[in-house]
Amino acid sequence: MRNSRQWPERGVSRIPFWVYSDPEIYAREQERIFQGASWNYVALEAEIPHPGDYKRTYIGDKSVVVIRAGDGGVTVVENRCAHRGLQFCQLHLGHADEIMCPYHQWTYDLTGALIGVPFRRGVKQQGGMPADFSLAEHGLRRLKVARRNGVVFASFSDAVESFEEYLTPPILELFDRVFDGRGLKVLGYSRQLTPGNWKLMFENIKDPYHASILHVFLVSFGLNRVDQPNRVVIDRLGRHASTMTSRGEQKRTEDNADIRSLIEDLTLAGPAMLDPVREFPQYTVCMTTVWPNLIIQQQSNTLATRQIITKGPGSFELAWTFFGYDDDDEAMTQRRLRQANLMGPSGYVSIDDSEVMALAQQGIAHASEASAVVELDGPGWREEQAHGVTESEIRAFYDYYRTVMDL
Amino acid sequence: MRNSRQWPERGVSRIPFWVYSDPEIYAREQERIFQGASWNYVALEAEIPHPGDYKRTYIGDKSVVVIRAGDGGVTVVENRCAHRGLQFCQLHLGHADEIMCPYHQWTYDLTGALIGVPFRRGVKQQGGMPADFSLAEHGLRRLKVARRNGVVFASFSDAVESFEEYLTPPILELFDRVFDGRGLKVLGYSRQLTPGNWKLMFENIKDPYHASILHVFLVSFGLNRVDQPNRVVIDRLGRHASTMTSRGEQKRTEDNADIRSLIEDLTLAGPAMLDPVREFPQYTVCMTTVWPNLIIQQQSNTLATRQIITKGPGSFELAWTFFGYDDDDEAMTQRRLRQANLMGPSGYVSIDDSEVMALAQQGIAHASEASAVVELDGPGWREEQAHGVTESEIRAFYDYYRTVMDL
Amino acid sequence: MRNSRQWPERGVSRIPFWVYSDPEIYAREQERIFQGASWNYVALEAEIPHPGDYKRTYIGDKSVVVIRAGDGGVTVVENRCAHRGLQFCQLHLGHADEIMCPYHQWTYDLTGALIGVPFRRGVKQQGGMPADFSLAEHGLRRLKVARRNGVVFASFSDAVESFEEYLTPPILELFDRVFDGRGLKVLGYSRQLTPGNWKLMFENIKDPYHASILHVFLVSFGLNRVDQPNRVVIDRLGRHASTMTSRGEQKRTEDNADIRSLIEDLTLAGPAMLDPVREFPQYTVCMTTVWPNLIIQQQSNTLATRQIITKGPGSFELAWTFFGYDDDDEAMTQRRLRQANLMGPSGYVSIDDSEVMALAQQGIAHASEASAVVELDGPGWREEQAHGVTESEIRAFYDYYRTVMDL
Amino acid sequence: MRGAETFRALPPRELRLELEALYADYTGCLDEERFEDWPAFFTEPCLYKIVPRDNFERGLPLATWLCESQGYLLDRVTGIRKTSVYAPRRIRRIVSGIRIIGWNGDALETRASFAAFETLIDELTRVFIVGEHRDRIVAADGVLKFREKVIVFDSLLVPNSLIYPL
Amino acid sequence: MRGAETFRALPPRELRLELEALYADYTGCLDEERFEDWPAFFTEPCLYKIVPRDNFERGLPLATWLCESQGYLLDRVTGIRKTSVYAPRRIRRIVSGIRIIGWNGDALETRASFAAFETLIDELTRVFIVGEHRDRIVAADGVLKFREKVIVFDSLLVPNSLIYPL
Amino acid sequence: MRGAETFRALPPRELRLELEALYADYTGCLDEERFEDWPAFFTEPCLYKIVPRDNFERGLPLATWLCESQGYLLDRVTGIRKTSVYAPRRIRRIVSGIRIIGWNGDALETRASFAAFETLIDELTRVFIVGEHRDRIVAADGVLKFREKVIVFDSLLVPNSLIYPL
Ligand code: FES
Ligand code: FES
Ligand code: FES
Ligand SMILES: [Fe+3]
Ligand SMILES: [Fe+3]
Ligand SMILES: [Fe+3]
Repeated sequence: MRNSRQWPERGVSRIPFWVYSDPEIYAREQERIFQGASWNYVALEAEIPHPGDYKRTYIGDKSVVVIRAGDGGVTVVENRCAHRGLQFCQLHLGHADEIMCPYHQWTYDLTGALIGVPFRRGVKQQGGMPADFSLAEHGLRRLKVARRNGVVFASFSDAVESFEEYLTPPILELFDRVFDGRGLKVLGYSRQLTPGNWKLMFENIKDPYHASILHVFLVSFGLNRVDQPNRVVIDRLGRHASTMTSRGEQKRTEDNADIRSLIEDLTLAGPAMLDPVREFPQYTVCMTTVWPNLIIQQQSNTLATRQIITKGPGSFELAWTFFGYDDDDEAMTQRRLRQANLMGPSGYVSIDDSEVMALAQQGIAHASEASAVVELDGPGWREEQAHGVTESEIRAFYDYYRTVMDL
Repeated sequence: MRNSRQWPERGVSRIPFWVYSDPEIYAREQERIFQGASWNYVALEAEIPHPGDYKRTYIGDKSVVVIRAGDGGVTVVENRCAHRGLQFCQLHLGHADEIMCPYHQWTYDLTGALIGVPFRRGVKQQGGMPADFSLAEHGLRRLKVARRNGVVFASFSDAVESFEEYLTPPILELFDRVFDGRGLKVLGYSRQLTPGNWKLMFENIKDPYHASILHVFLVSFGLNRVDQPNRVVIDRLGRHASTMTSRGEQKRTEDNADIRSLIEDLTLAGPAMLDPVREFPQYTVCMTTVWPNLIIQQQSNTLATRQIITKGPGSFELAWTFFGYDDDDEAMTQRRLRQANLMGPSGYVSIDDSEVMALAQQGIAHASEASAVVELDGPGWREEQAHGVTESEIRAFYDYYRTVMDL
Repeated sequence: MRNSRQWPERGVSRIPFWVYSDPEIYAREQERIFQGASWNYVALEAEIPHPGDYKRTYIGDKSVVVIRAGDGGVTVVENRCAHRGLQFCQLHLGHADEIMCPYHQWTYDLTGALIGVPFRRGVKQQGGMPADFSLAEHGLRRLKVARRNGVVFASFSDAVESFEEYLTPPILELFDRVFDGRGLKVLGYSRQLTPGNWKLMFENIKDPYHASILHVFLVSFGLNRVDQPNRVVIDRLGRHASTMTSRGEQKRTEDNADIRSLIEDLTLAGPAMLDPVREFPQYTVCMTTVWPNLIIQQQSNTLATRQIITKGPGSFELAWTFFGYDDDDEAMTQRRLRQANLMGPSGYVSIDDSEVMALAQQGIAHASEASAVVELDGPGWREEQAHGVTESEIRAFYDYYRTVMDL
Repeated sequence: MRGAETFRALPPRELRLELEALYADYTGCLDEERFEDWPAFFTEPCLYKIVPRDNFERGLPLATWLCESQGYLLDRVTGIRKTSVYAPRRIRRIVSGIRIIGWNGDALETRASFAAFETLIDELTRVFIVGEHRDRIVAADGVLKFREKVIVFDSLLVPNSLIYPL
Repeated sequence: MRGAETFRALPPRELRLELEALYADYTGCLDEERFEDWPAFFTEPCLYKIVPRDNFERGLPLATWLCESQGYLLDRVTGIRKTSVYAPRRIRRIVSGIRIIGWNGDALETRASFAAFETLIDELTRVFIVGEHRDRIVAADGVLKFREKVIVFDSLLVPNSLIYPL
Repeated sequence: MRGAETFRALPPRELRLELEALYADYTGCLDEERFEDWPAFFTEPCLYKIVPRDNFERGLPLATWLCESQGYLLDRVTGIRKTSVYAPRRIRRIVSGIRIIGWNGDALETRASFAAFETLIDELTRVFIVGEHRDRIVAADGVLKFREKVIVFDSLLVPNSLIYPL
């Protein structure tokens, strides 16, 4: 990495723009973060209910396959044949009784163990694998797996602590708020390729400040505004966080006077689209970020996991899995589907976010000499806060980032 | 940069092909040339007549915004919000009373000074910016500006000399030949993305030799030919230059015997397209290059600024702004518009140039071991020359280039 | 190159995945392999029968032009003007009496010698080339050429041995099996851009193991199967090789029990497509690989040269030239054209190969830490083998590769 | 053409011409960014959906874009014009292969393939998304309208945002 | 429409409508991957060829894809469904500019331009290949069928594999 | 069809068919590089312009390509065939959504969307430019001709050169 890479003096209230564009920083992130001692979101168990069901996804740059094993357990393997490296799985979702690589049909069981090598003993006493070739040494690369209430995480590192310790009690509690053990029902998928660095996505979600200002839609309908009850929780290391708010009224007050974007007379011609029912205690919105690749979205009744998939320094993919609960009635499912209009590539709310992230990357891509100014409610950060006029989640994120990245 | 980067022994009568393709050379060019002590063309004042009018453009890789300030002055700022780096401006031309970044609505006045930060004092005594946060320290990055006869230049460096000194008297005189103080009228824009290194564009214009040979159209109609009166002027440092010629006849002579491309019986079925009137003294064509990003085109009655925008080592954008004068009559405007058929992506003349530049890049991209041979009328160069059978402008350009780039 | 580049301990029975994706490895391959002491396939003489006929092609990254000279000889030059580097030739196949670069019309004869420079002596005693400028020093870069039985090879290195020594007797014999001195008739071209490293193409052809397993079509119709007579020949250095097989029956036997993909009742509704006649001695299929860019295909009656053109670490182009013999009758030509359905971008056989190579690149691109396991019939390799249950050709290839690349 | 009867009664070739005019007017309206005129191409109530082919084929109900009435359509226009923050863009729509599937009560089922191209500031034009219109068309107030338009696109992945209707 | 006579007798405008329906049904069948229905668009015998423009213009006989009968077409469907190994993909076909060249015996010569788009898993859609259909159409069993379809594509280079018919 | 009256008198559906034939013949002529036949699609005098949408919408008069008569068109053909130096290329034109805007005197105003694709040697095909035809069509010598064709393209940026007509 260029020796010039010195983090600015003012610490995490500055973010040097080279962290968003330097290919060597990106390579180090893959090694230390995504292939490091982290728990990466990979699937909902509901996506692979039966033995042999599998899902193809990514952890950072690496494609992995999540498989429901015969014993009901879950296997996660790197999507790369142990023979000559083929990415054997090419379906988002599928079913197979065993894993067979197309090139030479090496075959693996549902735990990734190599069980078959054609002509291993040769043909007519000729060729074949050496006598000392042991199937056991040539299985697929298998990841460590953690499951909690129907959500599956995986890690390339054996050193990683248990998922519960990893999350820490305050975040775990908010995780369980949505994933409360009830069966989940997948409603569908949505995916976007955003021309921005992956960290911009976290900064965006860890930024309650912007919500009140950028999202005309949210602020006008009082879905999310700083002048409403807010709560911010951060784990002790700063890597995870959660932002909660409660819906307020569509009203101009002295406290939201700064919000130019509030349109008091904005109305919906199709109100059915936005007609939430109270479903979770206290807060109507709860956005939780789990290091290094997950956002848990609970905005009124629309629920989704948002998985961040890095695609080089300059872009990332956001993979949305919208879900409900097995015990949802038809009306609730309808509600979730209608409110989904707020989210995804065409979301009334998330359009703004995807667009500003693209603009951010354009602004910083050619400005390695400059830095972001992250001083709101700074310079430090606290694990618990009662308001959203803060950038402390972002500072916390970079505190941890710098440790892991040794920057 | 690869240590292997040694300029060939024969000096500027050789150009090593790695200057056109090495990403590290390109990075150094951005730093030392475009962000260095140079005056970069950014706009015509006529594009932003009224206070609040702005234009988005580029200096090298960096997007900048040219703004007509309230006092009639011109501000040039980097197109990057001081908060978290958003490229806030997304319109080629527009109008605004102040500059507001969409993400968190930090607001700047027309001089780039930060004037507003929402919730700076927090909400309900909570959050907000630290007490020591000073608006004054967080304005947009502002560039040094020079204006002459309606043309706007900007510099990232405060060390740069005055525009007049920069240009030097001989070039300044030719600059004033077209920009004589009369009001300018913008006729329209044209832009091309050429798959070649930006320096190839300068070499092309600084090469009177090619004009007589490549452009069947020019030579056949005697618009530009070496056997016609030619004049070449170079500033003392070699970075700027100007080539002038006078229209000749469509006739095969002993002097142009070498020009295979001359078609004596070529005629126009639509002659109105090419029916120039004498407008400027002495020479009918005058092409002036101003380091590091401008070509001033006066070909008969078609006038344009051609701005060079680098897009990586392997391509550049050529942004044409065609203009006339406020006092042009309808007939003259028609003439300029018709003669514009010679220029731009579909220009009878410039097609040849864009195409050969693309071919040049293809030839040199994979030949770092080889060099261009620039010996015509060499090996040296003079500030004043009376003929066009020369590559001296190119040698002069690289003399200066080597100094700035320390190569 | 990253110091981390250490070939794995187990030698060529492992291939580290960074050889397929590291740009510095790729750059070194260009230098040492394609521009090194190797014979690169460039054309069939039948493509340029008459003096002045030329063909544009590539050796690695470099575009070259193959020209039939006046004396019937063949010239190969780099496609780059000696003046300022233009890639002057832009046609796959063409004819010209001399080579003229469009930019300044420097002119070369059919041997690449510079014969004309416009205005070399200036105009009206002004300008022009310096007195000491010698045409002889500024010809096109000319490559060493070898021809055998109508096939043309070229080398950037003068150190390379004769083509016959280069090929070695066993491979030469198989080369002559198809190129037996009869006149060749070009039937047509086919080209694919495969998103994989160029070496994957050689591994695929040098892998008789896969043929029996991957290609349902081949194995079912017994066109190529390990339980059939197989012969593998490798030159003493390991860089070239040849695989031969004979057609067998469409029958499930104990020996092919491992082949899941064999469909016993597979039939052709259009049998005419696959109705070969015995044309060559002993083996019905013979695939020969000539280092570093050629595959000679003889599959039943469909004959082709497959030229490998590198396009960066992550992709290569496969340029197919299908041919027959001057003395083919109409029926034989028909047969060759029909059997061509097996090959190319839509080939019943080669589709499988292009697809698995793409999958391989996807699997290995982000796995520099891992290696391919190449142990079948290993760990060594022999110059002569009587079966196809082996990966020895691949090991041989990398033995030589490591020497040349100093890895 | 007049009302439902006339519509129902049209011979196939006439029908095809009506459809070609309808699709041309529809895409023309959008290519020229006359979004305010867009809802009028639909009946009330109506169904307008944009769905990735993956969800569609798996029978997953989630849509990228869901409108169930004129009101929903209007709100989208408000979003485009007033509430959403986005960089300027131009979308060009090419439609081809209009197929008449058959009658379903008073509604004509049709399908057509499309390709949409996106142009962002300072960029070259690029392929945006491609896919299929799956429509139900009825005659109302003497013109043809979409009672249902389900746009199924081939790539699950969207190039950042899908802001303008297709 | 009925048999050959009727076909031959159709006034140009009617003819154009028949052709538009035919091409729409043809590309619709392929876009929706109903490959089993594809051979029925051709007569027996028939000629179906995909050829790079370079070979076509040089008069070189090699085709990228050559089918000379219904049998050949069926074998291709078998290849797609049973024997070929390939990554999942989606091809979307846009056809435009259908031209009537003239009659050649009982066959109508037509041409049309096309653009095909490819979508691979986890990728954005990209241009696949573009080119021209050069067809001979006859009326058989009361419908129009291709006696000959030669697809000439502009780029010699193919993005890896061309697996589905165009 | 005959002269101006007949043209004026055509019922919309017939009209659409005439237009589809006209646009198909026009793009076919260009796709097949029969540039010499191109001027005959225009009246004398005529206006043929290619304009970036930015200039068009801002009312800036500059065109990328401006022809005001048959002579201008012929000169462009001469440029392509004789005077211009350029690398070989192939342009494929897709036109869709032909709209009848209305009559303006004896001229019919029409619009259509287009996408053009470029193929350079040794390259894959790529999107070239997309945009809209804005035309005025009259009947002359028993055929339809363009009195005016203004091609407005979406991207200000052109991929290097625009050499062949659109
Ligand atoms: S690469 Fe998977 S079996 Fe050979
Ligand atoms: S980034 Fe501009 S206001 Fe925050
Ligand atoms: S570059 Fe070839 S003649 Fe000048
Ligand atoms: Fe947001
Ligand atoms: Fe020029
Ligand atoms: Fe194979």
